[in-house]
Amino acid sequence: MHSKSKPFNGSVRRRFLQNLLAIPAAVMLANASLPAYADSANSTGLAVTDKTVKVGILHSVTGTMAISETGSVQAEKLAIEQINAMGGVLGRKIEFIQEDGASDWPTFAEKSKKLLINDKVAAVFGCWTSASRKAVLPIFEQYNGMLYYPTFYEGLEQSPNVIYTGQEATQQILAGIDWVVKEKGAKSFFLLGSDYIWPRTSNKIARKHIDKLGLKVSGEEYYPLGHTQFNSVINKIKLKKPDVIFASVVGGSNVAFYKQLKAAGIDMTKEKPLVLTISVTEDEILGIGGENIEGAYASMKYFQSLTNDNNKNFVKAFKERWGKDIVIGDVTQAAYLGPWLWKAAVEKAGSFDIDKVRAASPGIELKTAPEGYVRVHENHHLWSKTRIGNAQADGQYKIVYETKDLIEPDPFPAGYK
Amino acid sequence: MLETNKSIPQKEFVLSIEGLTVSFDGFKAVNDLSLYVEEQEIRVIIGPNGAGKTTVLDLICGRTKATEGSIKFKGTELTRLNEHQIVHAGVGRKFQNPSIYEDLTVFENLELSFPRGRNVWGALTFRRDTEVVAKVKEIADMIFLGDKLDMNADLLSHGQKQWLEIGMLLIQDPELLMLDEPVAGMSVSERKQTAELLQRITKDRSVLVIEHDMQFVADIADRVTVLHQGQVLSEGSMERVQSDPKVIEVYLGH
Amino acid sequence: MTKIKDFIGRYQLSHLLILAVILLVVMPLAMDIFRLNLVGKYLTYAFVALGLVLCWGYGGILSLGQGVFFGLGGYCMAMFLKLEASSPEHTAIQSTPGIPDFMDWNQLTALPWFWEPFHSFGFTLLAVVLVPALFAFIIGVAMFKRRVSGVYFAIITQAIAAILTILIIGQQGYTGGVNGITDLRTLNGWDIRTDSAKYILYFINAFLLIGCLIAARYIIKSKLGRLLVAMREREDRVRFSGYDVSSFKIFIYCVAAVFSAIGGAMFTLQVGFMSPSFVGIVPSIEMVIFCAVGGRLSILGAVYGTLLVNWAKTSFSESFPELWLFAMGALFIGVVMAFPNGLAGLYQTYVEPRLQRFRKPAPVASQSQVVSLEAGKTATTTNSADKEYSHAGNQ
Amino acid sequence: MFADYTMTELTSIFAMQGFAGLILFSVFVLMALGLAIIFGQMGVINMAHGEFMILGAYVTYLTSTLFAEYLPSIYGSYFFIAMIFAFIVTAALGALVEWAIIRHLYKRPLDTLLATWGLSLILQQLYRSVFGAREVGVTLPDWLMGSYALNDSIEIPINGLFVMGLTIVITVGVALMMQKSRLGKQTRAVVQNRPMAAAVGINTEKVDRMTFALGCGIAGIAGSAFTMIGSTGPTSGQLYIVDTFLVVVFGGASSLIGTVASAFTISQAQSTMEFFLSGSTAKVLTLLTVVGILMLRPQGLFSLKIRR
Repeated sequence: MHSKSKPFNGSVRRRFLQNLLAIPAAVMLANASLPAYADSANSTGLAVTDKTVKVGILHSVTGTMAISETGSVQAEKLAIEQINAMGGVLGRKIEFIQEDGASDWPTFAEKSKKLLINDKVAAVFGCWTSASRKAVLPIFEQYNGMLYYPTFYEGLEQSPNVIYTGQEATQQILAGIDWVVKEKGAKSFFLLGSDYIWPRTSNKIARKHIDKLGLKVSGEEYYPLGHTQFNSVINKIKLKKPDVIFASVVGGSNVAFYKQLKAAGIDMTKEKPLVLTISVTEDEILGIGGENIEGAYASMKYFQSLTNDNNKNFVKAFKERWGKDIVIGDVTQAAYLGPWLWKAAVEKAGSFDIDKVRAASPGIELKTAPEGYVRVHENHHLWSKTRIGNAQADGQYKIVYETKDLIEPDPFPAGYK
Repeated sequence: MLETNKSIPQKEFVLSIEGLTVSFDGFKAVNDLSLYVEEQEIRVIIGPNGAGKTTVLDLICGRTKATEGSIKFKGTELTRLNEHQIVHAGVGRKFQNPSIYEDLTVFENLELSFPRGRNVWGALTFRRDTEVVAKVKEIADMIFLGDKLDMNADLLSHGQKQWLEIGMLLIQDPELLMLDEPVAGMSVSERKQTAELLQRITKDRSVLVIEHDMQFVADIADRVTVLHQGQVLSEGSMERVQSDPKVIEVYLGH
Repeated sequence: MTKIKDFIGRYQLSHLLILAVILLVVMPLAMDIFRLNLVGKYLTYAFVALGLVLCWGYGGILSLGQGVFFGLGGYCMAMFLKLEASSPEHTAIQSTPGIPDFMDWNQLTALPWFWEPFHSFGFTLLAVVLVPALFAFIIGVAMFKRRVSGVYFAIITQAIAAILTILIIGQQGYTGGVNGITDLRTLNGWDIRTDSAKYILYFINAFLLIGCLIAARYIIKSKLGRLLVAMREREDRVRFSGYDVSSFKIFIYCVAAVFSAIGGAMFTLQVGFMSPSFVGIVPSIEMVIFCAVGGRLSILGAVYGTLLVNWAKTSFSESFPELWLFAMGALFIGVVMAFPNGLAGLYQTYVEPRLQRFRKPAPVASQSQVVSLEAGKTATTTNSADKEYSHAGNQ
Repeated sequence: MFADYTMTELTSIFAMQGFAGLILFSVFVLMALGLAIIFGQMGVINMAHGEFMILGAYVTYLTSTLFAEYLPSIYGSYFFIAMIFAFIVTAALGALVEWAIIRHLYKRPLDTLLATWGLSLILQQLYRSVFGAREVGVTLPDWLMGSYALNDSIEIPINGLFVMGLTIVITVGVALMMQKSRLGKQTRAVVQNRPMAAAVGINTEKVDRMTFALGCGIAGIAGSAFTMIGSTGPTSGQLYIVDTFLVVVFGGASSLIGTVASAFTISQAQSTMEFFLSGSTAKVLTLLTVVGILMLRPQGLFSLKIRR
């Protein structure tokens, strides 16, 4: 059924028809013909043979989210290829089955069910938006799957069936705000975001922290997803004269916002006001244009310009695999961690069994992570450093600050429990 | 004009239009028009193109809302009612171009016009009982379509479509029947049949007709009203109107 | 029984029976629970497509906002299930136990008033039907009494869908925001996530769909159905035959809304969550496409069309994940251009004449009626097209 | 809420806010103009309008890359050439689409909606296959991205001025064309009475094709201009479609003046409300108002009251 992993030959059309006709039958056959292994490496009937292990990749390659999720797919494929080149996991080569979530949450749920029930994959690397994760979460919990979720997100969640390889909101936000307060003397903040759960939760965390520091929030605004006209809010910002614009605008709105901000005469390099974003990675700058966001600061755990050896190798491999002009953002790197963290957990457990992998996960370290070093916390999030990058005209961030220690993930910060 | 009004016997008017005006973006299509129709009268409205004939019918049946003036039908003010309420009050209207349901059969066309089950619930629970069938057959015979009940209406000839539409009005038994050019596009024999039909069906109702065919007008009209530029130019019997110098001027000058 | 036979002529009954057998016997036997659950999900869209056959195919009212009603029905059901899943024991770790988790995240400390009634299952079932019906009624009265129609109505419903989406996403403390209402588990203590529950829900769904089909059939066969056809042709004539045209449009629009809402509620039950992505414009247009593929004048076509498109979508996206949009786009264009009457039209043109030869001649009365109705169908499209065209020219 | 600010500050804010409203107005007019021609004159509901706009944006992107590579010396002026290219390419695609799809559907306007929706899916995937799923960054000449400081506190974005100027030029151009040119007269003739137009020797098929192509071409120019203020990605076109249709319908479909007036009303309402309320609320209220007014005046702001 998954002929796409093989190259097409001349009879694509016939093959396709056969595929279509074969679906119901193949489903039943697939169930029946699964290898009935019951050794210790696979005691629960996952799609593991002596030579291979199947995993799923579940992202949107069509629809509005394809813009963001493409990088994650590329990173996960690269990691899988590298692991296979090193001999695979427990001696098995990884085969991946890619499904398209089509930027539609029910489709994510449907495809995750397919991956878990029909394909019996040993792990799934996927999802990007919180909504897609929320849609698949009950399915992963019900059918006991393992999801490696790459995006920085709002927290307020901790599932035994998910490893969160991106940062939760407090990791990302608190360090960033502390830094602008300490280094730039910021006293007032304007919070601006797209209208959905991540910016709203992030801004709540930010507001609480700003209040705690005794500083002022001079405005908080949300615009619908996909909004393209920001002149009014830019005028409001000009009126309120905040020291910092704390921006969590996402998607196509990002491009509109920064272009219009620049056109309105706000030169971000003058830092009056200073723009601190938690949503613009190098991927987004590609669409915005480096010259339009030059001078803004971003607070996240990874930038492509990191100079450690791990990252140099990673960037080199990534460009060799996907083209020299490609850029790598925070989420792409986090997605790259997924297969590696899974491999480490499987090898520690000595088994592909989900329960054993889960039990083995906390404490797993990755010393080869491009971002430096990460460790899995008891709560399934990663200990990681947070960095502040200053956007350059060439579309890269110059790293101006890095937290000294790894920051502990705290998905349920006080007041949100 | 005064003279005409005086000549009207003191009978009760079925329809009395007073001071009726409608303007489309400043253009007064009907201007301060007054018109009275008696019971069982066949009144024909004639006039050159653009005189406002069709607009008057539109105003009576509620298709166009009047800017000013009143239209009273048996004491009911029509300008405040919706189209279907006007129909319920007893006014029927035939359009210039035959307006029938071409997808449906002749039977169904007539059945849909049968005045029962006119609200949502009624339409859902409507049954084709013997009363309906009998009435449909009766009307169909009257409009010369008794043998075409199962034919799809789009297969009828132009004249037959005109009859069908008249039949759809008759089945509702309106007290005022308004016909916009009922014989347009008909053959000579069809015209004759139509004239007979009209004579027959007007026994117990009033009829308001717009027509261009003067011979036909002469055949059927009790009285004739001539409209010009949205106003009544002349009114009276056919002979009288034909000899009115104002009318002659308008028609010749046109 | 005889009564049902009256309005479903024997001829149509056989088609409905075939569909019932496919849904209730063939599908459950041929598929594992995963695929069957998938079919169940698709069938919930068929409710919407069926509603569209009535209001678009017959009533001539193209709504590009049917997702609104699907969503409203789904949300009503989801609210009940979410409250059940948010019992104080399950939500003990929250700062306010007993309210849904997303409310807690948004620092709500009490259940909003409009959530309270959804503790009752009876109220929920009523709300699933009545809330969308009321909403449709309000839109219908506002639009049809003012004689908004055609393209204008389509665009306005689109705007309404956009408004509701923004509202739901923006009021996340009350609605769950963009994530929707997720993680639904039990219905009156019955775990809806188990395989057996999915089987039962599938059958409930299929029975409800067949029920809606019968209801739709009844409406079409009644005088109201003929009036709808007549209205599409000659709205003025219907009006001047003494009918309040707007009340019929409002009625059929409400029926379509209720069908959609039932589909939405069944979706929530079978899939386990509801999200604002259904309320938006894209799914609403997709559902119009399902209806068009099936044949906009065929209620059974709506079901087959929905199944076909979704099955194609799933297959395409599994076989060629990055190319399925090409195929879908081509399908839409192809159906509209080459088969404006959809699958039903194809069936009537090519399959039926052949079947007819093997069929015993049916009783004369019912057959003539069928024939005339079908002739009517084809005529309907061409004639109404002419009329719409002249309309467009006048605008 | 204004107590904290001085009069000068307030004055300049209101000036800038007024200007923001004007920019939004220009954006709406540019979006809607092409659609107003296609929908208003031909009755075709082109759901792929947004995708035509994005095609214009992609053409601009390609042109900028070409100039950066081969003609860096005159890079500053590439934008004008890009707009011309954008017009030509989208108009050509428009003519092709008209020939392949639209002309078969003139008698079924609601069906054009479905077919063009299919077309929009195909175009989106085409962009994704050719340009990749990520957004592309269109580099703009420096002179377009600055702002002009009127005084200390009032700054006017130059790209805003540019969009406004472009809007005026195109609107006037289209109006003149519809009133004076042969194509314009023929288009109006065909709209009013197709058989008669054909009878007097107008090639109605050609007129249809040219009109559709013109509408698409204007969408292309709009898309090209929008690279200054918005994103260019495979699905960016969908961001515009609801607003665009509302502007056209609200204006009363057939009249260009109506389109301009409705763009003005909606943009001013939205930008004023955005300033006093939050962005999402403003959007909801604007849409609600438009829907409400459309209920009262189903034929839009500008439509003649005529005998039906």
